[in-house]
Amino acid sequence: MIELRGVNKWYDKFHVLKDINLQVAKGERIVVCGPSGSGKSTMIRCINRLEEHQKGQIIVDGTELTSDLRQVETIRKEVGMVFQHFNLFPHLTVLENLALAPMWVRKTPRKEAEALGMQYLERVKIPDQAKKYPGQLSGGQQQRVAIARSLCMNPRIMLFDEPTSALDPEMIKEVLDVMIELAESGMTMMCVTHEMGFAKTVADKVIFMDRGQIVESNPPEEFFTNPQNERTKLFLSQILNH
Amino acid sequence: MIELRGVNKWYDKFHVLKDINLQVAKGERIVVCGPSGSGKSTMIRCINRLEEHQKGQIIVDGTELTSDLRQVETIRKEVGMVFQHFNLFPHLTVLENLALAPMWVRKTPRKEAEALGMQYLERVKIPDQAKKYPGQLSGGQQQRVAIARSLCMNPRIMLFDEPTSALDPEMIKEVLDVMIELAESGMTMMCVTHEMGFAKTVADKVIFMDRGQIVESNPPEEFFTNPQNERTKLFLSQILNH
Amino acid sequence: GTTFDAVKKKGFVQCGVSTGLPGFSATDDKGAWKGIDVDACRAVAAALFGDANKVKYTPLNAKERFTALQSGEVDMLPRNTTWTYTRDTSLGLNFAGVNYYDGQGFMVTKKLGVKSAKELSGAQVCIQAGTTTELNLADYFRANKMEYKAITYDSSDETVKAFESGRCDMLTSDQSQLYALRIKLADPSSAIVLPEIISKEPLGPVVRQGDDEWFNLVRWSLFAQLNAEEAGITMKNVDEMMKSADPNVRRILGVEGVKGEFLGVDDKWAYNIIKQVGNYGEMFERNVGQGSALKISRGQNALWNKGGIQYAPPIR
Amino acid sequence: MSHNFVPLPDQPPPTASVGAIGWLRRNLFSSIGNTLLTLLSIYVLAVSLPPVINWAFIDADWVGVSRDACTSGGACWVFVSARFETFMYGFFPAEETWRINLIYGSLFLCMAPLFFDKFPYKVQLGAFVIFVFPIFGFILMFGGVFGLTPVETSQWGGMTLTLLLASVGCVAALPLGILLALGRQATNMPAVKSMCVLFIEFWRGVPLITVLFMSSVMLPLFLPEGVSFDKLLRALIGITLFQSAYMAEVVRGGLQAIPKGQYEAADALGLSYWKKMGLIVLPQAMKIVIPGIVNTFIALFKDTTLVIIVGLLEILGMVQNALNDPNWLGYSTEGYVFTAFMFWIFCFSMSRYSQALERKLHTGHKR
Amino acid sequence: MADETSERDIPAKPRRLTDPKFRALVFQILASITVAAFLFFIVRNTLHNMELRGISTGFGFLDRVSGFGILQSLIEYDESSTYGRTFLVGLLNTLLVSALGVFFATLIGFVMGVLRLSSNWLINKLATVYIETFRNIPLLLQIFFWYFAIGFNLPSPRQSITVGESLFLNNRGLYLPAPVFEDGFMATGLAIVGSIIAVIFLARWARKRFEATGQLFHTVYASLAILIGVPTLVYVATGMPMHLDYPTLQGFNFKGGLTVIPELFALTLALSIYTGAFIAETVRSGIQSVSHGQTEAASALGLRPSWTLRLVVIPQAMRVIIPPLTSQYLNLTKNSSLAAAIGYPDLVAVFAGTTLNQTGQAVEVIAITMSVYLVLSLVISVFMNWYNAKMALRER
Ligand SMILES: Nc1ncnc2c1ncn2[C@@H]1O[C@H](COP(=O)(O)OP(=O)(O)OP(=O)(O)O)[C@@H](O)[C@H]1O
Ligand SMILES: Nc1ncnc2c1ncn2[C@@H]1O[C@H](COP(=O)(O)OP(=O)(O)OP(=O)(O)O)[C@@H](O)[C@H]1O
Ligand SMILES: [Mg+2]
Ligand SMILES: [Mg+2]
Repeated sequence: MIELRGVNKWYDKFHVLKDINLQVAKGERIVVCGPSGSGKSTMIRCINRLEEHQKGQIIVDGTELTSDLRQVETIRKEVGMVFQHFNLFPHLTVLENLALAPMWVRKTPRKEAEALGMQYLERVKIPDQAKKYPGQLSGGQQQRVAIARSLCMNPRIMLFDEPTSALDPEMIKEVLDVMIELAESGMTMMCVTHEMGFAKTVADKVIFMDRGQIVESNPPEEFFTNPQNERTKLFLSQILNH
Repeated sequence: MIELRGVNKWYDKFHVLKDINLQVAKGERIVVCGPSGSGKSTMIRCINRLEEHQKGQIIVDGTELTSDLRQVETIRKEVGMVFQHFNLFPHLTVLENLALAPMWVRKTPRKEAEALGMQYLERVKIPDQAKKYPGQLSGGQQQRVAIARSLCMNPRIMLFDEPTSALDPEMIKEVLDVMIELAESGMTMMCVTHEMGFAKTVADKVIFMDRGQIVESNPPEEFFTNPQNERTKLFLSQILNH
Repeated sequence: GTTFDAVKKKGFVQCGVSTGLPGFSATDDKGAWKGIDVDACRAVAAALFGDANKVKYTPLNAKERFTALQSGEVDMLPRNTTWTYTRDTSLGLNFAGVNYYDGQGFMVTKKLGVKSAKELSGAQVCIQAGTTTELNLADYFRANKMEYKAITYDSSDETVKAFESGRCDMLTSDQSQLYALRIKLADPSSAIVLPEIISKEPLGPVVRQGDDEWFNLVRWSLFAQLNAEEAGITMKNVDEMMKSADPNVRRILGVEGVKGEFLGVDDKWAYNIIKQVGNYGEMFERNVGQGSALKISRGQNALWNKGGIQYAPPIR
Repeated sequence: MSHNFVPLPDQPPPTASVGAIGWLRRNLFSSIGNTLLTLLSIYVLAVSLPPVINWAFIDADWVGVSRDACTSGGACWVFVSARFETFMYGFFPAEETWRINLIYGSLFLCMAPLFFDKFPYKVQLGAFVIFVFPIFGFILMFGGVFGLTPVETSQWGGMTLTLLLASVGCVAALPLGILLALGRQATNMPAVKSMCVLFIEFWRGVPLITVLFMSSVMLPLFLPEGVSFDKLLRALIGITLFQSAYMAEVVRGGLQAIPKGQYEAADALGLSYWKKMGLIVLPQAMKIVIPGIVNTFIALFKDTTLVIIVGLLEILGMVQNALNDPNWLGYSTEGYVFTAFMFWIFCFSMSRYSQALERKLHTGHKR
Repeated sequence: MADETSERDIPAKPRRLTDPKFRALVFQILASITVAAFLFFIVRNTLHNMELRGISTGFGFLDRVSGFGILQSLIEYDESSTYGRTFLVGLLNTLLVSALGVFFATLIGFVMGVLRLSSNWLINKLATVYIETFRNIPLLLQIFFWYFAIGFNLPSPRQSITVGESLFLNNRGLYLPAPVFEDGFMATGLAIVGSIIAVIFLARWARKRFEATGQLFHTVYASLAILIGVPTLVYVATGMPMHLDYPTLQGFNFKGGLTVIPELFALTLALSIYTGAFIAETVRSGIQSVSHGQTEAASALGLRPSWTLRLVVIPQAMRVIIPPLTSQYLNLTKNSSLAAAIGYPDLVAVFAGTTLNQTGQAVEVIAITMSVYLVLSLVISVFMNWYNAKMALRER
């Protein structure tokens, strides 16, 4: 589904991604972790071209990402993304947030789009909040709406960029539950997170990044119990003791 | 060093401090706690006359606080204060922040003032940040600079108003360490805080305030293990369970 | 020509007038424009459309007037504009005639106690911007080796008000205007107009160069009024005069002889002017003469055969 | 052994610090310097206010129809009341002024709900007022259809014209300003960006009177021969271009206030540039910039007085025109005071409105 | 994966029309062409129209003799000067009134802005009334008001208000003695320059000394002493080589001396009061933007209120104040073009007014006038950007 081949990216002169190679098969669930500034967000944002890479190839669902607008469009329809800070549209109600993309991108009639929205709202367990504005919801609810909003476009791949790191501890669980349910339904997922419990439960592969490189990439059992790399060990010791 | 005799203060018609009586001896370390709005900040701010009291006497280091400007000046030279929100001067570098008061109030030559500043920066363990602007530091670092800034005036008394409550948990420790070190050096201190660990470690006396009154005032062992008052017990149970 | 056709097509004359100069062009309290300059435009409209009311007015201050005419913003500019060499030649304009012979004069307060402009050395003078007055004033004082300071305002309102407040010793302008401006004073009798006339100021309607057809129409609309006065045709008697046996009268009124088509208008063009606007004398008296608040005497503006210099070529 | 905490009863504060005396002490006589300042201001007020009040109210004449009614030596407000119609409606035919009143009335009815927080259709109504209402107003003003007598633009004037110039200028400048702001933000198109910057800086750099002068007398020079349009329209074009530059800067401020995450979320959902702007960014930005728009509107409203220079008679022009009336010579002070008062009322209330909006948008931003 | 090879064959080059870069390029070219065509269209029309109407073009008129007088000129000017010189006179007059306006508006604005925050209720309210009144009334009205208020309330020249027979105030303006320099005045001139330099050095020295020893030195008094004392001494020593030319009443008016014309006075007054009201608001919000905590921290350190203001509040407030302040200056400069309404001979009045009218060359004259204002605004905004870049707070 997703393939990165020798991807390189620079911010100005700063080399953020160095020769990234990665393959994600359909239905695979990848968790990406690593210290702050290691390029996790950048990598995941390259996949739906919120950032442009400068060297190498990124192929998503058979389409290579170039600056061709139509390809970018196709891919963005296929790939949903959830951000750290939810980024819900504050001037629209929850339901309008959900129905917006189906209506304007997929040209679904409003009625249908809203029905779809309700369906996903039920899936994230907050159908009763449909008429409220995002500002009136708690962080956890907002993030669940954000997930539902991505799902409304019926994506084949979901990307998550630290979906729980802006949340209070009590709310983290409700979001993770939704994500676990999603993972179990067979969605292809790539998730930047430091929630190691989540990684252990659902991930097929855990990737550890540092200084723009993939340092280690292993199934979770192996990753947690027997890290291959010194850097990984150090990181895990910090994170698990925290 | 500090003596409050029947101090009363009103905001308009609101009676904030009611007949406060308190004596702090040289080298004593007092921790003040109590529910929000109980008048802790107000009391401590009256001591260096950031607020005016309307009845009673406050005598600091032998000088009574009246509206005589010169007395206020004398006292402010003797009393350092650290605020919840650091209140560093954002347009000056860290070193300039430190050197400002010695230069202007104590007429220390710039060279000496800066040397003094460096000395205190070392004491709070961030000498390498001297040339940076406050905006470029983390919260914990900023609070340590704020403490160093007060110390530069060589005060005989230090007041702290919730110095750690605007900080992330990791940073609280670094600030408390500095304060503990300071307490151990024999400084007279009055500190509004809810860090009970700190109170247990360094306080000579813990004062509990409610509704503008001092409800209880005892050494920490007694205060924590055997509170005299129902109100104190209630408060402690809330705070320690947290 | 282009202007003539354009005016005919749009059905009205766009007339550039002064922003408010009693007797020449000013609005009454209904907002209707009145004055000699206004009537010049009405006469052209009467000749061209047979309806003197087919005029639209653009109030212009002195600064804007030529630009407005040049740019085509207005079709004709009867705005008490002095006919000078430069204006006629370098601005791309043509003067169609003289509807008022004027000369620049001075107005001073009675209190000052002067009798002649020659006593005015060192005076401060209020003046309106963008007029020949500004240049004449400079010439006059230079020629008489006198000093002065000119304070130049955008509009006549401010000029008068400054004069009234004592900002300047005197106000200079065309004499006709002095009378018009004087009645704007809170106490008109506190000021006198000095006898000196320091310049020739032939005022007349101006058009753009390059359209002789339009130029002719404007020029002959004025001449028709003058000829009518000479022949004794008035607003009142014009209908009777249609039956007059006098060949001159008959020619003027288009009953016989010359045809309106030479001007590109109806044969009754002059009749329409006289009927709706009146002859020159009537127009004069109504707007600035005895029938008005200004009470200016005909003077030079009398017909040539009555001691004045208003002289129009014959219609034949 | 433990006892219960019984809070002391609240006591009244010392008398000197509350009540009238406390207030005076705190607010007027808190220090020697303050006392001096207070006394000085009281003196200045005592000297300057009474004559003004005498002139404007006590000795003033209010009723009458002609200058004969003005005998008391104070202000002659009769002049204003006698000329009130022209000040408000210009030379609009008296029997047609109901049309202007109808516009004012219906506009008021349309705007009123916008001031209520609860009203649900604010956006739609706002759009109606901005896009549809002008057509209705234009038809009423201009006439010529539906059996309405046509009224030439040269007959428009007074307060009506002032309001018309300011509001049309503002409404027409809005879309242009948005485009310019978007253009100025378009970093990927340097040529477009620099053209927008040039355009904006040009109009912001020149005085409005030169713009008006250009639009009123020079515009025909720029157009093909024979093409010409209404003088009022030309002034409006000048004002609109001028205003759009200011509007663009206001809108740009709003665009910059939208967090980057909003753009990214829209991108990630696959919205195209125009959909992203139209559905996500602009609706949020416009809400933020309303106070800014009101402020530029106030500035424009005051600047409309400059159209006298090109011979359009808005309210100040109408007053000056009335001052030429031989029947009312010498009442210029009253005229100017009245004009100043009208402008003040409008500008002051609008600026208060925009401040209130600003506060509402920035709640929780206080120290 | 089976289809790996085929995937690799996908051409990396995007299709042109859907490549945003290509699109942007095309769009930019189109836009540029449209704008260029529009400009060409206008220029062609204008040239054609001007030729058709026999209007002369070019800037030759700048060398022709103007033939009219100007009320106030900072440089030599009379009726036989050229239009080019008229332009200069107008420009200088514009700059003069703008500079004066900027100075006084700043003064009024800062004072009023501070008073607006005063704890004295009455002062506070008076400042508010000032701000809210003058901000909300059109400037043109205010110019008229001041001009005629002065004109109608001051006495005529013969009844001038006088101070010591050398200073006269009347409805023609303020007349002051003008200094006339004689040969030996050079030395005094040098002394003035010298003492200014000395004061600058003194200030530097005082600063250095303060930093070295912590001793404050009262530069203000010392500077005043030097600035006044030294030139006076030199002046007396060289035998007072200057006399004053006193204005005297001759005929209707005063002659000689220096004159401040009422137009300049009224315009400066109106501009500074109007702009001052806006500046006061800017200053107020600037000061308020400095959080209360800052002043408290400074007091707690023992800094006196005056030092707190100088060392802590003002430096921070200025960052917020300067950008809107510069745009107020720009507005003031542009607004000075309303001068024509009351007869002050600024650029718009004498050049875009009288000159335009006498020569009829509207396009050239307006183009020159607009360029002048554009250059002024450019200078101001360059300064503003430089200042903003310099003052940006460093944060992480
Ligand atoms: N727009 C940008 N311009 C320049 N540098 C950037 C930009 N965005 C990110 N960077 C830099 O690129 C590096 C990688 O950033 P990235 O956001 O991918 O890290 P991350 O692994 O997601 O970190 P975190 O856990 O803090 O989110 C960082 O050093 C960051 O400073
Ligand atoms: N400037 C003021 N004007 C009016 N009331 C005030 C003012 N400052 C504080 N108060 C009131 O005085 C009471 C005591 O305030 P104070 O800040 O001393 O409480 P505190 O014990 O420090 O509480 P916290 O733990 O929340 O800081 C509160 O009820 C507060 O609302
Ligand atoms: Mg990240
Ligand atoms: Mg507190």
